[in-house]
Amino acid sequence: MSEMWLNMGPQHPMTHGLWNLRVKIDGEMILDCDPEMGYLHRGIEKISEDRHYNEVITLMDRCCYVAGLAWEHLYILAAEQALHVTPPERADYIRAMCDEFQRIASHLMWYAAFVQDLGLMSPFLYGMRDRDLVLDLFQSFTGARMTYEYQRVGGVRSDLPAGFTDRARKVLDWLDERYVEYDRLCLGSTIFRERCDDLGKLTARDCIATGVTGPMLRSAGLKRDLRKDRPYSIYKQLDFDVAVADAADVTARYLVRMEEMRQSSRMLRQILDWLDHHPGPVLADRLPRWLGAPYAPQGREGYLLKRNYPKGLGFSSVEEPHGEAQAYVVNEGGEHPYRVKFRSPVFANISAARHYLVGYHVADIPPIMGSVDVCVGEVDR
Amino acid sequence: MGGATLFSVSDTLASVLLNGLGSIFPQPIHGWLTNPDLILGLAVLIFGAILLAASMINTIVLIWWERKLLGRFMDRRGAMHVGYAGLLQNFADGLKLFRKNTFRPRESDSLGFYAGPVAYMVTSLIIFGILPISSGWNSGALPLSLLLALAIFSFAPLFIFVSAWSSNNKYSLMGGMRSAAQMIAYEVPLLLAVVAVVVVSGSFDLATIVQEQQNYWFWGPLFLALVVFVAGMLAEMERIPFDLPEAEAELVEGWNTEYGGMLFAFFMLADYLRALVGSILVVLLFLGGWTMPGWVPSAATSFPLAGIVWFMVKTYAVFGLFVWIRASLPRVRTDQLLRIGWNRMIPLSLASVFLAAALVLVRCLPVFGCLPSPGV
Amino acid sequence: MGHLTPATPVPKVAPPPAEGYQLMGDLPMVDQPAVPFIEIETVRAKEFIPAAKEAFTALLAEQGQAKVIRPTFNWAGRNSLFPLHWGLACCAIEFAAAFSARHDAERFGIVPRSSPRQCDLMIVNGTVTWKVAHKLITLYEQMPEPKWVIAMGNCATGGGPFRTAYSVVPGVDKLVPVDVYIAGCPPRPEAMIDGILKLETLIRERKE
Amino acid sequence: MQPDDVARALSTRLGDRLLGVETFVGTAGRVRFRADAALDTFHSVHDELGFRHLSMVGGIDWVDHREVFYVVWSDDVRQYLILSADLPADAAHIESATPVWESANWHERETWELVDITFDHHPDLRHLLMPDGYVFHPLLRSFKLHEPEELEVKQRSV
Repeated sequence: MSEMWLNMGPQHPMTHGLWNLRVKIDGEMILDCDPEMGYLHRGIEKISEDRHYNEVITLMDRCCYVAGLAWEHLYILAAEQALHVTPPERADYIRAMCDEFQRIASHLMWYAAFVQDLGLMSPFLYGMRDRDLVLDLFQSFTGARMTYEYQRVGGVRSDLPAGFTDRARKVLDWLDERYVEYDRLCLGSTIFRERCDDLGKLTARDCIATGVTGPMLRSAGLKRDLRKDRPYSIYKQLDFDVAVADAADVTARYLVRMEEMRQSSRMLRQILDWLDHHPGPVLADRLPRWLGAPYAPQGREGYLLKRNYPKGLGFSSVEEPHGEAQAYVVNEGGEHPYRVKFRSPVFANISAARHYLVGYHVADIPPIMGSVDVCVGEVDR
Repeated sequence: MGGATLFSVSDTLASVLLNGLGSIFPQPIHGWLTNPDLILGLAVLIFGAILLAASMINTIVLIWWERKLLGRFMDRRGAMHVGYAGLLQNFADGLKLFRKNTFRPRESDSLGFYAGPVAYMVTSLIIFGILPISSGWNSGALPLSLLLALAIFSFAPLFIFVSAWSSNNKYSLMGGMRSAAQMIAYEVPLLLAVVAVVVVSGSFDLATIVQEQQNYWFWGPLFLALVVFVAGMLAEMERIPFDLPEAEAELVEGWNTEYGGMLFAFFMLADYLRALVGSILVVLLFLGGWTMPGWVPSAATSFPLAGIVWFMVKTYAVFGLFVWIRASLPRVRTDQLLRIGWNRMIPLSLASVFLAAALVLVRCLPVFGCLPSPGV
Repeated sequence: MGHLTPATPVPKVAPPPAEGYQLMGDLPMVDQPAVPFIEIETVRAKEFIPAAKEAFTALLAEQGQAKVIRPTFNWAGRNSLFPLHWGLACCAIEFAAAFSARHDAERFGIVPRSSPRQCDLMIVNGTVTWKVAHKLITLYEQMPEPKWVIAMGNCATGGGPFRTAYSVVPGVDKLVPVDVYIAGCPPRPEAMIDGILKLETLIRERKE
Repeated sequence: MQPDDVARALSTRLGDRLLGVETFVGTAGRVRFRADAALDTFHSVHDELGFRHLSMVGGIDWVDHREVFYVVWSDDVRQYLILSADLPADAAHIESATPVWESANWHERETWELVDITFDHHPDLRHLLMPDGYVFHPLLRSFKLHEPEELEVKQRSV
């Protein structure tokens, strides 16, 4: 077989979304690759400009559909900075709890997809099964499985239901047992190690040059985690370790993600204990009135003149399950943000594809791209 | 059951039918109808029809068995709403595929595109004419039935490659290439493992091999050969961990990407036919065929059709093992697959041949008992 | 209207003979061009075959098809729907969750296949952009008949929250014919399975 | 690192092409530089200040002019820094950052197609999110969104 270009996507089992990986192959070897994005470009940044600040949250859930709450948190942090609003402490804790549960749910989804790429059939079902338990928790306080619309500028929509923390602890206990089982299914398998060791190498140097963040970066031995380095929200109060591996290959990324789930469990137990003992308001009481009621402006406040709004710039950065996500919100007065710009970690991780794909086999593409954990929604936005 | 084989049953049936039919006609027609050649032809047809029906129904039930078992391994239930416990699910699938539009991509090669799946299906079916299922279900004592079965079994890569090539799709082509490479690489250890069995039993005839296992089954003393044979069979059947040719993650559906409708159903059926053949061969060569160990009460071994029932139970159990492997192992890569094949499997299979030779010299093993003396 | 006027009596006159038609007795054999008998018979047979075929199909359509064939194949078709395995957006995650242990869509014989050639159901699970529109149509055309389309979620139904966006197709029914719409953003896995069961009801009532 | 430190470090190389360093909560500051000093700024931020990680490139359409901003991160001080430059609306172009940060590649492609800011000497400036041949730049303020029904009515009337 001579050299040829192979289109993997947009409809392809490997992609886990809607994108196209064009690879140039010689036999089974990859010579070059060119990811083609944009099949899911929904213009979220543009639509946000026509929306009320709290309405953008709806789009955030759909922006990264496996980590909706983390993206809500990201946007809320930037919007609060731009609007000069401070949330109550309990809301911050609840948001951090959402983040960590979302990290577990997202990593379970990643686990399911990743092992399926390797041809392991049953762990896919196990991952999805355990993810459903976390989604049940979300459902108990947001009412939705995936698109929550839970956080608000200035806090969260509602407090946790009674008995939530106990249920959450039960789920954590169950999950802690499952991690052992997952490891036995994957790391215990010789075929898994044979396939994943020394695969998809991306050294720390390349990671920094190409802007790769998140578990991929930490798997290269760089101990960088925004929760430690630039503690937003309440992460300063939590006791946890940053999961690091140094092999920079697919196995290392697997190890990092599994360890992150364990660390999330550890953090969650601390947060749940705090939540048990600190009841309080979850929404700031000194909110501008127009923030509370987008569709039913009460009195004249809803039609405030533009000059009466506070102006500001908001920038936030959050350690999302896939990596570092950033939001840049420009508030020029008015009920709508003037410009919203998001930085997706997967965007950078995919753009580095040439570094970790070239030189491997066609059969290696699914596990490597699986270890990148692609979520196309946030790449294309 | 003695010498009454399936073929002799068909023969009797045909002669009864034609004699009865001929008796109502006057002489010349009666003479034509009771012609032994005609009876033989009809017997072959009946025999073929029974074989076809039995193998098809078994295959479809096998697919059901796999789906249910896989569902249980995955913590779910599998098909359960069509028929009792989803037993009719695969019949529905088959009928639906029959109903689908048959078509071929414009740029593909029409001869190869249509001939490939048909030939694949036919060659997989033919093997059933050779395999003995019980002492009664036997097409007649072919002295080299084992070799013949394996020879027909190894036709498959050719037809897979033809159909993959002619469907003019890059994924199909890569799947076809992988399939050909893999099947050829695993033919050798497979045959060497069979040689071990042949050395011990002293025969290429499957029925004789089973007869030799009256005292003890070969899976114990020839365990190494069994492992090699099962691994090679997994590769030949293209099941996980060796299902690279249809590796869904990278090659969309492998070599049957461009096939839909009934041609796709042919591929599916032939795949499972081969899986059935593989399980049957494992049972015949290593698990004592239709014989039962001595501790089983005689009531369980002597009821009518006991041989067939025991045989099918064993076959489905072996296939259950394959499903278990599929549910719990990841897929290997092409180069690893070939490396395993040439570097590990061939030495192992050679070792198993030598072990078998040593066993023939010793003749008796403390736990397993003695081989029957030659000539019995 | 008390008395109906009697109908004007129609004179019973034999219809005029058709052009070129003669009574028995003097067959116009001589006037016709000399055609070999066999050729006439062939022509007659050629006329007969389609007529017989038509009558037979009509019979089949009335009896066999209505009572046996159509119900059988409809039963098979509705009980083994193979959806196309692809994920557009958020709904794809719920699509995958429908095959997980809790919901297990395979109970109903729903098995996703990756190749459109082997599918008979396209579940449009997410936002359709103009960039992917022609690929979606290609995939739809690659699926062999009979085939169905389910628009899963608000985005596929009418654009959802992104209907105003510059890059989004406001509803997949602008591109391919849709049989069942599932509401929700995203619909829960139960809703997706329910949508497929609705489609099965549609297939049951199919008349073709 | 404080905005003053950044200003001190950058002013030696940039001189008056550095327009100022503002305070920006949560970051080391917001550097405003003239567009013609782009490469120099990038080099000194990357080499001298040690901000080796480019996170994001974005553009804002301020109707009368356009702004391009870069978010960079340093592992040494563990802080973000925001670089921003104003470009004229009729000739919005700036030197590409790809020679300094490889990761700028896709971000700049995206900014070019959405906000219409051209990056000179970019190795591969083609469409990323929109299909090839798309002529609009959707994130400009002049590009208005419509309800699909409105669009249909409009097309019908035309």
